[in-house]
Amino acid sequence: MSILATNLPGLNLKNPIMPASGCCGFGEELGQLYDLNQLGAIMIKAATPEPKFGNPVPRVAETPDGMLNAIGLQNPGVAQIIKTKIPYLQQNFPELPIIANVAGATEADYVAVCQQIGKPHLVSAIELNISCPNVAHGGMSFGVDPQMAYELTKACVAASEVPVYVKLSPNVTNIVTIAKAIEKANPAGFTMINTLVGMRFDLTTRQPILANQTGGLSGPAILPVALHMIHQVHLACDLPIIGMGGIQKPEDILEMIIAGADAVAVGTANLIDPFICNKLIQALPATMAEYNIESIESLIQQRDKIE
Amino acid sequence: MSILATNLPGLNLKNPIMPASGCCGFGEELGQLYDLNQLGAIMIKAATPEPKFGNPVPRVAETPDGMLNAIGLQNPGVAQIIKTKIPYLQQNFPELPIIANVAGATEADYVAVCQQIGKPHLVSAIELNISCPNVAHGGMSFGVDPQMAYELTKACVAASEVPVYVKLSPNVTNIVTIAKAIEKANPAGFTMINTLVGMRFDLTTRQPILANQTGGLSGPAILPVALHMIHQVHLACDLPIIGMGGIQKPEDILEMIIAGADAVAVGTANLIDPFICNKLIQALPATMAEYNIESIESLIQQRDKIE
Amino acid sequence: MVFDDQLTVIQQKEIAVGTFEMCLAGEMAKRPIHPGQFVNIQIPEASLRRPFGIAEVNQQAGYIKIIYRVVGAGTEAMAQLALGTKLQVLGPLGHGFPIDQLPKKATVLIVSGGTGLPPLYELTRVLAARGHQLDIALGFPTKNRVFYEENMAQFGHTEVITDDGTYQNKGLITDLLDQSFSTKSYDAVYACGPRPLELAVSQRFAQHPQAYISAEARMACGIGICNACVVRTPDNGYKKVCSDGPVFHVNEVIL
Amino acid sequence: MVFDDQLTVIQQKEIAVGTFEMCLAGEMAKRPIHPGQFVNIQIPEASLRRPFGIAEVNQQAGYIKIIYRVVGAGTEAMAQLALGTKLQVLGPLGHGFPIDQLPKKATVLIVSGGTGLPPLYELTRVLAARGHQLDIALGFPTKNRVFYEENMAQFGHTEVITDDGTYQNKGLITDLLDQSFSTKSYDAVYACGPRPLELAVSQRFAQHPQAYISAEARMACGIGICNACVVRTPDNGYKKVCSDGPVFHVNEVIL
Ligand SMILES: Cc1cc2nc3c(=O)[nH]c(=O)nc-3n(C[C@H](O)[C@H](O)[C@H](O)COP(=O)(O)OP(=O)(O)OC[C@H]3O[C@@H](n4cnc5c(N)ncnc54)[C@H](O)[C@@H]3O)c2cc1C
Ligand SMILES: Cc1cc2nc3c(=O)[nH]c(=O)nc-3n(C[C@H](O)[C@H](O)[C@H](O)COP(=O)(O)OP(=O)(O)OC[C@H]3O[C@@H](n4cnc5c(N)ncnc54)[C@H](O)[C@@H]3O)c2cc1C
Ligand SMILES: Cc1cc2nc3c(=O)[nH]c(=O)nc-3n(C[C@H](O)[C@H](O)[C@H](O)COP(=O)(O)O)c2cc1C
Ligand SMILES: Cc1cc2nc3c(=O)[nH]c(=O)nc-3n(C[C@H](O)[C@H](O)[C@H](O)COP(=O)(O)O)c2cc1C
Ligand code: FES
Ligand code: FES
Repeated sequence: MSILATNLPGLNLKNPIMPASGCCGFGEELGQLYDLNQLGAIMIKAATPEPKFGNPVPRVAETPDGMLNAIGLQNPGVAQIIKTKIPYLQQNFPELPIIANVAGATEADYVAVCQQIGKPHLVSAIELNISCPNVAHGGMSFGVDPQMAYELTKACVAASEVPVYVKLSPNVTNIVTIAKAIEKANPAGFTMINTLVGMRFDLTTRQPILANQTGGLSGPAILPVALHMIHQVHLACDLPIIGMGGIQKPEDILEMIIAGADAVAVGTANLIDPFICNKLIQALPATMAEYNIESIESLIQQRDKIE
Repeated sequence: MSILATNLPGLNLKNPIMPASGCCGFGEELGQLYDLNQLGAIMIKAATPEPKFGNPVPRVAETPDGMLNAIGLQNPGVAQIIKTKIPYLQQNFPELPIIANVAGATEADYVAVCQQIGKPHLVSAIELNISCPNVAHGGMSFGVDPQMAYELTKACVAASEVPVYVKLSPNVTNIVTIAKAIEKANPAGFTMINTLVGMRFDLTTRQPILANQTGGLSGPAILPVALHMIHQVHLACDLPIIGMGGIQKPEDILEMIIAGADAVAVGTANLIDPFICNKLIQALPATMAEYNIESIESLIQQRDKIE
Repeated sequence: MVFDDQLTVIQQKEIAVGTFEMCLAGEMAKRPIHPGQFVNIQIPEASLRRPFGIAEVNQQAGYIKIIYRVVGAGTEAMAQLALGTKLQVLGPLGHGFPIDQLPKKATVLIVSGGTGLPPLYELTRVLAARGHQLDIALGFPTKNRVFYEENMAQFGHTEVITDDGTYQNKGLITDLLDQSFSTKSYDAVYACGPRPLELAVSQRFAQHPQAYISAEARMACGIGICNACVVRTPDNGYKKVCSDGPVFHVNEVIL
Repeated sequence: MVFDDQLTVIQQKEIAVGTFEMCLAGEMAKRPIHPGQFVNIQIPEASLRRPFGIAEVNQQAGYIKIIYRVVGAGTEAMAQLALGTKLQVLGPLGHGFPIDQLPKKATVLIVSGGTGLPPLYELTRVLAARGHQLDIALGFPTKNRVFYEENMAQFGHTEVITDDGTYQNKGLITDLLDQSFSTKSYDAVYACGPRPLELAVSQRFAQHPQAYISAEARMACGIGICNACVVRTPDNGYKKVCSDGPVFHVNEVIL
């Protein structure tokens, strides 16, 4: 057993590290840079029922130790993803577990995508993106209302043949209320956090920098918020968590696992250093040794025993 | 008329810059470093009915481009503040408008403090801190519930003889809902944002770094979140806003005014450079010139005309 | 292939008001680089990288050159970097200017506006070395912003226009094209500059089979994974400036 | 008065495994500095400043010295700083060790543990210059972490103990005090080191009117405005380590 291995429903991962949705496309570009078989898994870009162009540009802005994005779920549509994107990954990186990020404007959208892509021969798991702040309809509106989140999750769990993870929004007064509501719909786990809503203005034009006005804040800036929310949900719910939000160093990964995560995803850091996931996987064992951590699994067990 | 002047209820400020509550004590230390008469105003540390020791240490932790604090409203109590702290400021800095930050565990606490300190011969305005994330009772619990926030504000407005500003918490699903509820209680304006809740863990002990476990995230990291929320409240409500959250450069001040603020407060930056407010006041005119901004008032007027 | 090389700042020079030339030594100089490709540079204190056209590749001396104008916090920080500073530089990125299809001794028009010049300088060097005949139109806002006129002039007939007429001709780059470059017919046209320039060139050469512009866009990754930098295509599709471009045929994208 | 001086790194030297001596040149060296005061240093990349005791003031050569151990991200970054780097240094901060009240030729005991040594070195220099008689007890974890033994020894009778006995005596600092420094009675005791050491010294000299420790606390501002660094006092009040301390009489605060 590898000291890096970690197990979640549907995801027996050789290490806890995966690129986060929207920060690795469909693996085609990163696949040119390093062997994606090395990754714990990959969370591909959001899939919607139809192709989606997304928001007008500018879509990104810089912030202190972070960035705003308002991509708007641009993707070629679930059919195309199934037809070309997933086969590319399966053929080139047969050992790589794929997690499909599912989005939509209505419950029917989500269910339709889950029905099509939520098949064991296609993906290992589904990540329900009910927390995207950058679309006018759907997205985050599902993720901030306990009842809607519960119903959507229930419908998607029923529609999918693979484990369903629900991606939580940090833009809520009480994330535990939402998580507990969702837990009743029997998903496999949570992924968290999606981006915080933020904004920047251009001093010359005196207008928002992003064409969409607002965007999602990601990167190191949000790490302490992510750690807090992961910890809260970990204490309140029994489901495993794939943690994300601001990871850039091996230490961040261990800190997030201590907070309550069972695996982690790396988002923004890929946009700054496309080799980052590979580097983190290489560097993690030495950092674990520094802090007397024998294995990821032992760290998780010891954490759970204390509480 | 100075190009830096800005006017809010009870606050005719010679410039828009003031140190934020909790980041300047009661002015005694900063008053040794520069002439506080130069400041737009000062927001003194929270006042509670009785002296308060606050939380155990460690009370601060570092985060990427930010910090967590869990001071826990340590203060000598309202009576002592009225007896020694305010007289110190009034005697040494007669031109300095004082804004008293008011906190408590119950509505009665808030009202009692407002009755005592909310007098024109003592302070220019009150800032109701219904958004402190670092106390077990009161604080943020008032600021995340529209009805409680409304009632508390109403009681405090009635109890005070000076304008009352309400300090909003960013830890909510919809800040507009809260702001609109509070607006009905006729406060003079809003101050925003208080800190986001966050957490850090020590890899060696595998425990939270802060003795209080969670803390409030402040500093540049939260700037885009502050800008967004200020913009939302500015568009939805008619009250003036004292903006804060992550300011460290003159550009940040102008950006926050463009977003919707009528004056700004500087928090964490004082802890890193105690001369910062003074420096910002000196530097602001040149930065304004760079962006063809004639005066703070014209920037505010032009902003409000566009919308 | 894309590499993330650690390069060393070995030269920093202000070549016009607010415009700097920076030479970066290291492995990148030995990579196969096509004119028009760019690099994405990690700058201390900035959270996102900054994209810059590769202005010159000097394989022998082992450096690449970029030319940048100070316009914001990132470029301001760059201008402060001491010699010897090490920077992470991702590249070479994107597709460059198509040039292999040119006939022998082709006549080529280069149209540059302001800091659109850097990638065109490398292009010009390479085209000249291949024996093509170059006409070069350079636009700048004003006299003290003019740079690289002589560098370009060594490779072909070069004329300059400034918006305010403080140096050589006065007017827009389109005026210069009307004036001095409208009689010849060119085998290819390559342009880079601010959006108005690129729009004008796109309209003027809309029918030209070999007219190319290098587009600009706010980027994050620079390698095609984030979809920050998309432009619309006439068929209602889209292209990513970073990985499908930055060079496009003038009809390929809607600027 | 507190100043925020820009100082230049003019020396960096590893004086024991992971322990560095750094000299910082500039105005601060000419400020009136009392032994036991500290500075709060802004380190590139770190958002909060880092506090360090002033280990030596060299007014003539125009530098102050700090001695620091690499324990985390901030001190790691410090150890990488090149000579010539400019740092914002806030100081002098806090109150130093009370020494003006000492009788002539006082006998003084100095108790140091690990990186508690730096402020005690400056204290020792000043006390010796004033003609006081010093006994010095130095504790370190292990041999390769020992530093400044000779520097201290020039000013008084100095003994070292290591936790593992790899250098000189073996045991805790209290063992060393029992062994070598328990017969004399001292006019004053000054201690700085990890919490266990300071606790032990506080208990041992609880009745001593002139026994002082320099406390450590997580700080933000370093000047008394944020209340990050409080310690409880026996009367249920509190003191701020940064502005009321860092030096306290052993009975003044509850460690
Ligand atoms: C493919 C490509 C090649 C380029 N080549 C050159 C070159 O050779 N020389 C040169 O001077 N400039 C070039 N630019 C523009 C250059 O990238 C920007 O001027 C620079 O990023 C501004 O950074 P800043 O921090 O100073 O500005 P800020 O405004 O502080 O930057 C904030 C953010 O906006 C982005 N941004 C700001 N302006 C631009 C812009 N015009 N284009 C794209 N992103 C922008 C920054 O990258 C950053 O993410 C190129 C841009 C692209 C896309
Ligand atoms: C008044 C005073 C004087 C000091 N003098 C010295 C000295 O002369 N030599 C020396 O080596 N060390 C000294 N220290 C301790 C030194 O400040 C810390 O070792 C240093 O801040 C660690 O920074 P880091 O980024 O490497 O550690 P990190 O753990 O990465 O720092 C994270 C945060 O915790 C704080 N922190 C971590 N450890 C400590 C600590 N032990 N004490 C206070 N804050 C801490 C940091 O300041 C920072 O805010 C002193 C501390 C104080 C309060
Ligand atoms: C450019 C960009 C695009 C993103 N697209 C998606 C997406 O399509 N679906 C999704 O669930 N999350 C998306 N996210 C959110 C990330 O997956 C992640 O939750 C968030 O960025 C926090 O992690 P980080 O700080 O490591 O980036 C996107 C983030 C960025 C920066
Ligand atoms: C150490 C510290 C103490 C604070 N204490 C208070 C307080 O007593 N009352 C209050 O309303 N806000 C308090 N705040 C919040 C600040 O006033 C401010 O709203 C917040 O820090 C965001 O601004 P900044 O990013 O500029 O720091 C405190 C913040 C810090 C960092
Ligand atoms: S910048 Fe990321 S896709 Fe082009
Ligand atoms: S560190 Fe701020 S009060 Fe002591």
